Amino acid sequence: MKKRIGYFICHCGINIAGTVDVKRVSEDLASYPGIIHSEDYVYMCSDPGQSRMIEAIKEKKLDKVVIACCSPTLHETTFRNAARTAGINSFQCEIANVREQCSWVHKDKVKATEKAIKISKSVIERARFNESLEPISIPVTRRALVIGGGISGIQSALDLANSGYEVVLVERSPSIGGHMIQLSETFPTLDCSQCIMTPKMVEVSKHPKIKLLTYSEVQDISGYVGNFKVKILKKPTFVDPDKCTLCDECTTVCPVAVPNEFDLGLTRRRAIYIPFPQAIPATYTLDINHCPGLVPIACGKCADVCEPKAIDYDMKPEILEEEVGSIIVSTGFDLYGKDEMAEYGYGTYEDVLDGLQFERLCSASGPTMGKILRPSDHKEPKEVVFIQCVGSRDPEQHCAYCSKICCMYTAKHAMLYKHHVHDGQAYVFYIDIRSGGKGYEEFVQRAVEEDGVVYLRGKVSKIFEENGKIRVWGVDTLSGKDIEIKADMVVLAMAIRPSKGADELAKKLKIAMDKDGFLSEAHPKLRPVESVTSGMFLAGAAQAPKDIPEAVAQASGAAVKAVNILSQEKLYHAPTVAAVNSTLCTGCGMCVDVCPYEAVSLAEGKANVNEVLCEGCGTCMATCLRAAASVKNVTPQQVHNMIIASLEG
Amino acid sequence: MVTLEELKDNCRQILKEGKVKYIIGYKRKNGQYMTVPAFLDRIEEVDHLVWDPSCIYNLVRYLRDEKMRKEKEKEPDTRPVGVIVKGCDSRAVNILIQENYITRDDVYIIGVSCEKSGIVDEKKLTKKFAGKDIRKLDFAGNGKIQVTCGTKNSVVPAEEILADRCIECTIPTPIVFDVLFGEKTDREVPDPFKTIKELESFDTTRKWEFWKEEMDKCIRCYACRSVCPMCYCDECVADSISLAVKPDTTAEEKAHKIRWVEKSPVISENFNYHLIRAMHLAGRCVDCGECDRVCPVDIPLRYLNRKMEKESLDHFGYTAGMEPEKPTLVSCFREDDPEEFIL
Amino acid sequence: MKMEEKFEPKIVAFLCKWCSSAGSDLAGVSRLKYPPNVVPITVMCSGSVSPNYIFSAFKKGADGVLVSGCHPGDCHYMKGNYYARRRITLVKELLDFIGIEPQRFHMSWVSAAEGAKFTEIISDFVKELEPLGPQNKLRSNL
Amino acid sequence: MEKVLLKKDLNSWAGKLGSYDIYAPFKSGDVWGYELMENQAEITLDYPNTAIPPKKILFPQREVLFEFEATQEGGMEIREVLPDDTPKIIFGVRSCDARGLAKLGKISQGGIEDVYFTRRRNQTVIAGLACHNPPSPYCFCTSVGGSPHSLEGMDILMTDLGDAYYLESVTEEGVKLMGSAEGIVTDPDDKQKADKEKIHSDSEKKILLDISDMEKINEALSEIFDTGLWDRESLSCLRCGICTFSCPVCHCFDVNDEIIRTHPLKGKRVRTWDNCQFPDFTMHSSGHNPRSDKASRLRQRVMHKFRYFNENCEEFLCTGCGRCIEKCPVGIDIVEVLEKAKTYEK
Amino acid sequence: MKNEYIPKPARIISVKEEVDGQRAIKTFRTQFLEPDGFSYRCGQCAMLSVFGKGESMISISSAPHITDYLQFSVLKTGRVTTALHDLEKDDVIGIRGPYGNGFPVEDWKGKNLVFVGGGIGLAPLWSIVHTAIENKDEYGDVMLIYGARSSNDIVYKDELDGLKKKMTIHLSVDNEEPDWKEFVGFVPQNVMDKKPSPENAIAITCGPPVMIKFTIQSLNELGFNDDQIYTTVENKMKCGIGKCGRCNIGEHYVCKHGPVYSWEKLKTMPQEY
Repeated sequence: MKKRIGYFICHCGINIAGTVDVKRVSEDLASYPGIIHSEDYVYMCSDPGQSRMIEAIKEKKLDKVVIACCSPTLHETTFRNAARTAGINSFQCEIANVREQCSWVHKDKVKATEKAIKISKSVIERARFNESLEPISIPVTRRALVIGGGISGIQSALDLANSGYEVVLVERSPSIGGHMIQLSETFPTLDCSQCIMTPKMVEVSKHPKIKLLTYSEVQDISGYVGNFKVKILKKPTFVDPDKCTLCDECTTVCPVAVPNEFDLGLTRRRAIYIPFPQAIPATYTLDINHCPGLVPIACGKCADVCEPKAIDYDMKPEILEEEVGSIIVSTGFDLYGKDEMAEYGYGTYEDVLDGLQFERLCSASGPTMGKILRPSDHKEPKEVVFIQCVGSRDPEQHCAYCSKICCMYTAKHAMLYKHHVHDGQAYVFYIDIRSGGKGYEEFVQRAVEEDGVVYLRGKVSKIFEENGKIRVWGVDTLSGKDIEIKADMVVLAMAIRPSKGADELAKKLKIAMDKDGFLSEAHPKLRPVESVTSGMFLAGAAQAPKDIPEAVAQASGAAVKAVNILSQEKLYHAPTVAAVNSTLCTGCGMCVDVCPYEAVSLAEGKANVNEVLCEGCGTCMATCLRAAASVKNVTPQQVHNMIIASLEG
Repeated sequence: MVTLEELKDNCRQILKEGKVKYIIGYKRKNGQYMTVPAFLDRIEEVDHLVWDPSCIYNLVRYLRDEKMRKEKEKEPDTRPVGVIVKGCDSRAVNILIQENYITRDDVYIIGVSCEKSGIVDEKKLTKKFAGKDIRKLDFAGNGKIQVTCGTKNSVVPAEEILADRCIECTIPTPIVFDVLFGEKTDREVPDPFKTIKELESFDTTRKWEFWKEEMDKCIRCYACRSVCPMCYCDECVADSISLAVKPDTTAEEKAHKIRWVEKSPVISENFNYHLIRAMHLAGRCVDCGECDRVCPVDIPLRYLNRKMEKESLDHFGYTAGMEPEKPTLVSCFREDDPEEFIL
Repeated sequence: MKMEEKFEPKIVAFLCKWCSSAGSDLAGVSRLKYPPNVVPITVMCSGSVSPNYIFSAFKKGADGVLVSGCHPGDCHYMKGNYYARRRITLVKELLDFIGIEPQRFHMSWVSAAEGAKFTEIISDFVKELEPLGPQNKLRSNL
Repeated sequence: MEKVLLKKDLNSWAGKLGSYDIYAPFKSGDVWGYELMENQAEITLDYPNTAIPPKKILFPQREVLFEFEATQEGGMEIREVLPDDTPKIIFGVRSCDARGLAKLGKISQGGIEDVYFTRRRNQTVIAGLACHNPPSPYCFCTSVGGSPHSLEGMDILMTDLGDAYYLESVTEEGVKLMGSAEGIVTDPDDKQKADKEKIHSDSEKKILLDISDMEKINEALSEIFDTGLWDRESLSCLRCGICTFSCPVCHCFDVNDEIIRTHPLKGKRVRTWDNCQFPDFTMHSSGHNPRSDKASRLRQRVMHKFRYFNENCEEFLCTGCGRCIEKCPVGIDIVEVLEKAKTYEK
Repeated sequence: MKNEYIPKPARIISVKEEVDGQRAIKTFRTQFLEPDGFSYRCGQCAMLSVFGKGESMISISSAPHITDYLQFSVLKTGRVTTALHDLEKDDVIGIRGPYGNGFPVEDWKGKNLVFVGGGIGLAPLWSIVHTAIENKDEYGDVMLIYGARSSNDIVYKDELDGLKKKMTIHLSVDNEEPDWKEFVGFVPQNVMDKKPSPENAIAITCGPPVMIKFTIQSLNELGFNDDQIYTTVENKMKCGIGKCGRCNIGEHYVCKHGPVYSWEKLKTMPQEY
C-alpha cells in the first residue's frame, strides 16, 4: 500500500509565516508523492493545532505525519504524543525544523520558502521509510553492587539498602572504612572522623539488606543495565569470623612483623592481624603474603593458640556470582607515593611525612596515641613545614590537576599541630589557597589568625637533612625573599591519584577513564554521577579528588540514580538502535571496534547488536563496508532519499 | 634467493602429508614465459610450479572462492589451503585474518621473497624487448632480472621492466608465512609515493582533466573488484544487485536497496563506483596492483588506492596488513589525529 | 534582455543532532542571518556520515557538502566524531586528488553554543562557492 | 568495384565524407579503441586491433530506450528515443569484428527485430581492413569459419598494399561509398591484384592457433555438459566481464530505469551490456540462481558460442578475434578449453 | 518498424489483495489508456513497467476471451513487484507484450485437462483454466489440484468457491489447520491421493521448482507420459523477446521457444531454470 502522509506547517504566529510563505509550502507539498493531507495552521503546538492533526490522522487514515515547525528539541515529544493519541505509532511523526533552521535565519521570503519546501520534503522522505517502533523493554534485577567500601561506598550502600534494595558491597581490603577511618579530625568542624565513621560501618555490617564482601575483588562482569552478572573473588582470610572471639592471642604468637598499612608504615603488624580495632567485619586476617607458609605449614603457631579453632589453613578462595541491576563504583584514591615523588625526601627522611601519616600521628588511636612526635626520635617537633601541591598542578612533571582537598586538610593539619604543640610553629608553603566550601574560608582564616600558622606563598626548592633538622629552602614569592626553615618535621600534601588497580577494574566494567586515570562521568555538567556505561554510576574520589561532604553527596546521588533503575520492573530504551543484516554481514568486526557502547559483538561470524546497550549513534553504519549495519529510522536508504529531496526541491 | 626446487619440495611434502587441501601457485601459460594461477592438488602437478618475475597474480584472491566453496559443502574438508604469497600478497592474507574473513588456520602460507627486485610488467617488458622472442624470466639477484630471448640471456636492472607497484614497493618480503623462501630484505625506495605526489602537484583543473579522461574509459567490467582480494563481499555496496539474498530476505529489503551507482558506464556513475571503492579500500589496499593490471582499458586505478595508502600513512601512521590483531584504519582513532582541514 | 540569474550554490549539510544541529538552532534563536543555500540533514552523529552520502550528494547536484559534528571530546556518543574525522580526512583527500575544488567540501566542529560559528561557516561557504559556479564534475550525467 | 587508394589520400577521402560520422581506431595510452573522429587527419589504420570491438558503436554499452515523465494529469508520457540518423562509417574494422557485426545483425533480426541495432546498422558503412599479420597471437578466425580477409559483414574491404589500400566493395553501400572517392582512387593494376591476393593467402597462414575438427565440436560439447572439466577450467576465473564485454558477438544486456528527477517523476529506461559471467546474471528475484557457480557460467559461455548458437544458426557465436584470451586477466583460454573438451575423458 | 521495448501506458482499474504478509500476492486488472490491439493466448506473459523502478515479466491470468481488462497476479518479491504492490486503482503502469508461445490449446482439444498448481503458480494456469471452462464442449474433464503453504496463501479464493460447480477442484495446505477440511500435505502428495487418470489427459503444472519436480514424479507414477505433462518456465524471461540472453537454456531462448514446455522436451535441456 502507498504511504498516507499528512503534512502540517505551523505559522508559529509570524515566527515562521513572517519569512516563509506557509500557504505556498502547504500547496506545493500537497502534490508531493504520498501526501494525502497538507495544511498550514497558526500554532500547531496549541491544543487546537494538535487536534487538527489528530482529526486529520483519523479522518484521512494517515499513517505518517510530518510537522514543519520549530526545532524537534522543542515539540517533537508533543507531536509524537499527539500522533499516538490519534492511533499511529509515535515514530511515524517527524518534525521538519523550518523555524530555527529556516525562517529565523533568513530574510528573503522567496528563498526561505523554497528552503522550507526542501527541508519539508527531505523530512517527508525520512518519514516515508520510518518503521513503527516500540521502546525496548528490559527486565531489571533489583539489586545493586557497590565496589569499594570507603565512605562513598558505605554511603551509597546504606542509601540503597535503606531504600529497600539489596546491596552487595565489595571491598578489597579486610575491612571497610577506606581512608576516612584513618583520619583524625575532619575539616572544617574538627569532629572526630572515627566517631562519625564507625556507626556507619556498623550499620553496614548489621544491615539486613547489605551483603558485605570484604577481602574480595570483582573479577569479571557481563551483561548490561538492569542485568549485570558479576563474578567476585573472595580471598581466604583463613579465619572464621563467626568463631573468632577477637582474643588477639594469635597476634602475640605470630613471629612475623610487617609495616602496618593502616598506620602507613608508622607501626608494624603481624602476619595475622586485625587492621584496626574498629574493623568491620571485626575479625582477623591471615596475610598469606607474609605468613611463613601454609603449604606446607611452616609455623602454625596462631592456630595452635586459637582456642575457638577459628583459624582454618585450608580456606580456599571462592568465586561468588552475583546478579545485579546496577553498579556503583567508589574505588577511592591513593596518595602519590615515594616512587612518584622523590623530590622532597619522602621515603628518604623519616620525618618527611605525607598527609595521611600525619593524620595517624594526630589520631588518638594512632601510633603515638594522639601525641605528635617525630618518627625518627619520638621528640615533639617544634617547627613543622607543610607543603601543598606536592605533585599537583604540575603539568610538566606530575599531575596537571588540582587535588582539591589539600588546602583544607593542610590548614587542618597546621591547626591540629598547634592544638597539640602549643609552642610549635607551623609553616605552610602554598601556591594558592582554594577554600571554596561551606565554612572553609573561615576555617583557613582561623588557622592563620587563631593558631598563628604562617602561610608562605611559594614553592619549596630543596629539602635536605642536616644535624637532625630538615632544612627547607624556598621562596616567598610575595616578598621575593628566599626562605630557609630548619624544620623538625615536613608534611607533604601529596597529589591524589586514582586508587591502584582502578584502571583494571574500569576495563572490566568497560567504564572510560580520563587521561589521569579517574573514571569518566557521562557528562561533566549534567550527568556527573553516571558513567558512560548505562547502569553504572560513580561515587567519591574514584571520579575526581573530592572531600568528604562532596563524596557523600555524590554517593547519595549515585544511589538515587541506581534507584532510578532498581525501582522499575522494566527499563525502557529508545528503539532507534542499530540493526545488522546478517545476509550482508561478513563478520569483519569493524562495527565491534567502533561501537562506543560495546553494544555490538560477533556471534557465529556475524555482528549482533545488543539493543539495550546501543544508543543509535550510527558509527557502525558508516563504518560497515557492506551496508549491513543501519540505524532504525535513520537508515542509509532514508538519508539517501533525503539527499535527493533536499537537492531536487 | 628462492630456490624453485626447494619450494617445489616443500609443496610436494605438504601435499604428501595431506597437510593442505591443495596449493594455489603459478604455472606457465601454455608454453609461454608468462604464468597463470595454478591449483595443485596432486603431487605430480607440482612439477609445473613456477616462481619467477612473471608471477604477478595475487593468489590470495582465490581464498574467497575457497571460502564460498566450503560454505556450500555439507561436510567441507577443513584442511588449510596452501597459497604462495609475495610480500604484498601476504599482507592481503593478514587483512583477511584481521577482518575475520578467514582464520590463520585456513591457510598454509608459503612465502616467497621478491628480494630486491619484483614482478615484471608485461607491457614494459614487451616494449623493451619488442620483436624478440621472450622465453623466460629469472631473478638475477641484486635487483636485476634475466630475460631469456631465444637462446640469448640479457640481464637488466629490474627497475626498467618492473611493474609500477613493485618499483614503489618497500615490503618485498612476506609479513606472515608458515614457510619462507628467499631472503628477508627491505627495499630502499627513495620516495615510494613519487607518482602520487606528482599527481598531487597538478592544479585542480589538471587533476580533474586527468581523472575525467580515465573514468570516461571505464566499461564497468568490474575486473578491478573481481581480482581484488579485499573485495570479498557477496554483493558490492556500489551496485547492489540483490545477489546476497536468502530465502527469508523480504521483498522490501530487495526492493529498497540503494543504488549508489547505476549500471550505465557514464562518467558520474564510473566516478561514484571508483570513489566508493577507493574509500572501501582505504587502509585495506596492500598495493598488489592487480586492479591496475587487469583493467582492460588501462585506467590507473592503483593511483586512487595508493593515494589513500599515502594519506593513511601520513595522517594516521597506518600501513595495511601489518598487524592483523589491531583494529583497521577506520575502526580506530587517536585523539590527536590531525584535523587541520576542519573548520 | 533577460538578466543572467545569479548562481545560487546548493549546499547539503550533514549536522549531528546533538551539537551542530543544536548549534544551528541557536543561530536561529539568536536571529543570526546566513544565506538560505544550505539544506540541513540531521543525523545522529557525524560518525554516522558515510562517504557514500557525500559522493551521492555531489552526484545529485550539490555544489557543496558540509559535515559537522561535536568538537573532539564533546561527542554525545563519546567517540563518533573521532571516527568521522578519520573517514572524512580520507574523503577530503580523495576528492581533492581527483580534482574537485577543495572549497566544495568541508568538515566543521560546531558545538551547541556556536550559533555564530555555524552562521559564519555557512556564509563563508556560500561566498567560496559563488565564484566556482555549479558543480558539474560529479553531477549525474545519466 | 575494386579500386586503389594511396595511403596519403585516405585523409582526403575521409574529408569528402563530411555528412558521415567517421569512426576509426584511435590510440589513447597503450589502448586502441574506436572513436568518433573529429579530425580526419588523425585517421590511421596502422593498428593491431582495438580493445573493445566495434559492436560498441552499433550496440552501445548504454542505450536509452525511451524517456518517461509523469504528466500533471497523473498519466505517464513515454518518449521513444531512437538513435540519431546521422550516417556513420567505421574505418578499419577487422574481418573478425565485421563478422561479429554480421552475427549481431542476425541476432537482432531473429524473431522480433531490435529496432535500435537495425536502425544503426542500416545507417552505418563498414570499411574494413584485411589483416596482414594476426593482430594477436590468439587469433583463430580461420578455425571458426572466418579468415583475415573475410568479406562477411563488410561493405568495403581494404587491403594494405604498403603505400596504398586496395579497396573492394562488398555491398551496394560500399559501392556508393567508394564512389565518393572518385578522383583520388585508381583502378587496380594486375600487380596490385596479385599482391592483394598474395597478402590474403599469406595472412591466413600466419594465424598461429588452429583448432582441428571444429565440425565435431558440437557433438563433443554435448557429451561433457555434466563433467568436472568446467570446475577445473574455471578455477582461476575472477567472474569479471572482460571476456564478454570485449567479445564482438556477446550481446546480452540488462534493462533498468534511471531516474532523472523523482518528483514529478522523470527518467529513462536504458539497456546496458550485461554479461553471463557476472554471478547475478541469472539471479531470480526469489534468490534462486540457476547458474550460481563459476563453472556453470564458463560452461554457458563456451556452450552458447560453440553449441547452442551452432544448433540454431549453424554457425559459431565466435569470430576468433582472440580478445577474450588475450584480455583475460588470469589466462583462461577458450581455445584451450575447446581442445580439452574434445579430448575430455569422462 | 515496431519498437518492441516501448510499453503502452495502462491504468490499473482494480487491485485485489489475494494474500498478505511475507509472500503477498495482489491481482491487478488493467486497461490501456488508448485502445490497443493487444491480443494474446493462454499462457502468454506481458512485461509490466513501473516507471522509475523497471519492468518485470508477469503471466497474464485473465482468459483471452475477456476483452475489457488484462489481469495479472503478482507475488511481491523484488524491486518492481514491490513497487507494483504499492500501486492503487487509477495508477498508471506500462505494458508490452504479449510474449512467449502460450499453451498449445489447439492440440489439447478433446482431452481431459489436469491442472496442478502451487502458490502463485496458479496464476499462469488461470487463463487456460477459465478458457477450458468457458469452452467446456471442446475439452474433456477439467480437474484442478492446487495447494498453498496455508489457507491464507491460497489465491483466487472467492473464484475457486464459485468454480467448484464447474470443475473438480482439490485443494491442499502444507500443514494442519483448525478449519481445513481438505487435503493436508504437499501438492505432489495430493496428486497421488486424487489419482487423476492419464487416459487421454494432459497435465499442466506450475509452481515452485521443487513442487514441479515432485509433481512430475507423481504424475509419472500415475502413468502420465512425459509428453502428457506441461509446465512453464516463464520466470526465466527477462526482455521478453529473446535478445538479452538471460532466458537462454541450451539451444533454447525461453522467450522465443517457450516458456511452455512439455516435460519430454524440458527434461532434455540443461537444468538451468
